[in-house]
Amino acid sequence: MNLLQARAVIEALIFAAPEPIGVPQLCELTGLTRHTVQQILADLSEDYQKGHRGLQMIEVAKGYQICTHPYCAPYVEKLQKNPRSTGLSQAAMETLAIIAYKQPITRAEIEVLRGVRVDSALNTLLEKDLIREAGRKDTPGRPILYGTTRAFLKYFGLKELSDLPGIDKWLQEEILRERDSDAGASDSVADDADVADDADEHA
Amino acid sequence: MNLLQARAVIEALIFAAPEPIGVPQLCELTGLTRHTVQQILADLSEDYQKGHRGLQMIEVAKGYQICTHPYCAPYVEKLQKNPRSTGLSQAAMETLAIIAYKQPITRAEIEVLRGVRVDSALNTLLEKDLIREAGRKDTPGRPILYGTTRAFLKYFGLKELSDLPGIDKWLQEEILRERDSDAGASDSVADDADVADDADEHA
Amino acid sequence: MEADHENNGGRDLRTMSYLVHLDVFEGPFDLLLHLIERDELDIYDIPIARITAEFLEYISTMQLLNLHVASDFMVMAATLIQIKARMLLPKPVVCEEEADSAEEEDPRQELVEKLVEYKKYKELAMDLRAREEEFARVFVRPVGETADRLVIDDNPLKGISVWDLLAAFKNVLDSLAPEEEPAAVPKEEISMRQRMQEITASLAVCGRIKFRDLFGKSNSRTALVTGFMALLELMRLRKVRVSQDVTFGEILITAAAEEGATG
Repeated sequence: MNLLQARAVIEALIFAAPEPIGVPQLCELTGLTRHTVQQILADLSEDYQKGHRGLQMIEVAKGYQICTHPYCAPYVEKLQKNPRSTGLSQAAMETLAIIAYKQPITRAEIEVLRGVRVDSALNTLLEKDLIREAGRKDTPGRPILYGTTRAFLKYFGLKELSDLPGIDKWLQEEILRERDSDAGASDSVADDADVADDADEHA
Repeated sequence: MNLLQARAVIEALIFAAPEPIGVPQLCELTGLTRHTVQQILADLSEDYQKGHRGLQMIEVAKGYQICTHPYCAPYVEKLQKNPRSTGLSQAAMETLAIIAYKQPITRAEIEVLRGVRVDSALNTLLEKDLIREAGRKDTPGRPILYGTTRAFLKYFGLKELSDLPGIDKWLQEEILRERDSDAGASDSVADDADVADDADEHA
Repeated sequence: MEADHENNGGRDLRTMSYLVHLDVFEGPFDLLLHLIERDELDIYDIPIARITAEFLEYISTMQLLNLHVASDFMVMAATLIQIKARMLLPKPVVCEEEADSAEEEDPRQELVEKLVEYKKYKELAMDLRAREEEFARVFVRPVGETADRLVIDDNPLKGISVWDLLAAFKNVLDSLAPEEEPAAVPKEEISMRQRMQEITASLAVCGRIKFRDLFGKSNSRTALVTGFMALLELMRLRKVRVSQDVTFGEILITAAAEEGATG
């Protein structure tokens, strides 16, 4: 790897790293010496400063990072308000909706509802910090339970989960109605009693 | 805003946008004319190509995007926590090829072409958001029609559907023929247009 | 199989060469194309007797190995035999002007057309594969993690409201009961408790129930919701176990016996 190639690789690494990336990690990834890496970084930084670039390479606490220039901010900010770009696919959205309303819930239970596998949707949501693992279910295999995160609430501007609109009310009513009609009508078989008892106990 | 500033702003916007960003949206955000934006884009692309950069600006899914250069892949790959899986299975790829070139198409039509059932391949592709339901066919049973998504274009680094490999040869004729005979027959025509995004909407 | 291996070397070579390909064939068309290309045959003039024999040999090899032969292969085998039979029939004598139409009646024609068409898409799939590999080597900026104020605040839910979330959830529920007609269907009075009882009762009789059957009868959303909640409750109480052996396979509900953690 010659110097020009090394420069390109380091630029690509800084760009693609999810976090600011430090000199030791760059050395490790490229196999270059600390000295060489530092030289390249200085060179790259200068390059970004020269010429009217919309991007800059900055050094923050943990390492180097590429970001937009402050004077572009008024335009970049407009991107946020543009509803055209949403990060979630329909598959991820439906999976998130199920988790939001049914949490805590296992992957298998979500798949039952959606009728397809949801591995990649779950990964996406975990990566975006919208859902988290919320313990294990007390069933054979002890599958992972999923629930929503604080970030999820923040994004929707919700104080707590019970602020989620509609469905809980809709479901609650529906269930209450069922329970009511059940209370009058049920004088069912004796050996089924414990099933219902257990259910009430945990309700 | 002079031309150099405009160039910087456009670079920042492409960098900051979570999705490939198209000319109409860039015009809207910057207030520049289509002509100016296109000139700047050509200029920027060239700049990225010149000099040994680790980054490139590519056109994909009717938009522009900054990404790493393929030759940096061996190093950048080391950064990825969950490396891209091995790609699509042969069954899924064949099914996807048929949908890409024949869309909109029903499951039954795909099965005739492949000679096998394609349920699980379709599920995989839907799950990966590479295909979507694109209306219903106006035949008995009103079967679901499938088409490709924007994510499909991004996955294969395609500008638009007409950018599909091999399309220029014998397929174009075929598709034109099908479209002609199809016009008005299916209610997916409107849907079809947004497969490749509504890029021209703001022209 | 092992005895075969020792006694029947010649035949076994054939078997082995098929074995290598067992996983590769995507269906009967794929197998036929393989046979045609391997033997460098003309796809427009397939020696049907030879191809039929090889195709049948492949199927019997699979059966010999106790592998499941998909019905698609059996259908193709029948088609090939039928074409072969028609090829053997003496051609009716035709006068000159009918020659053209007679030519179109080559029994192989339909099959050849299908094979040629399939071959096109198989090749296109290879083109797509090449692009897939190329773009697997290109990385974009990881979205949602750069914390700098200057960089866009990557709210992954940008443009999505809680109502969209609700709509998505309703969408899931609706897809479970697409035929529902609220005005026409009389309200079902089934409680979650009743549904739990029903499920445990059927399990006592049948041992296991298919998930699909559990919901197949329900046609109101309420019934579906109640049924699903009943199932969840039974799972939570460890009264039942739900399993799926194959991806997209049948989901089975069984009574939860005391067994090891085989979930």
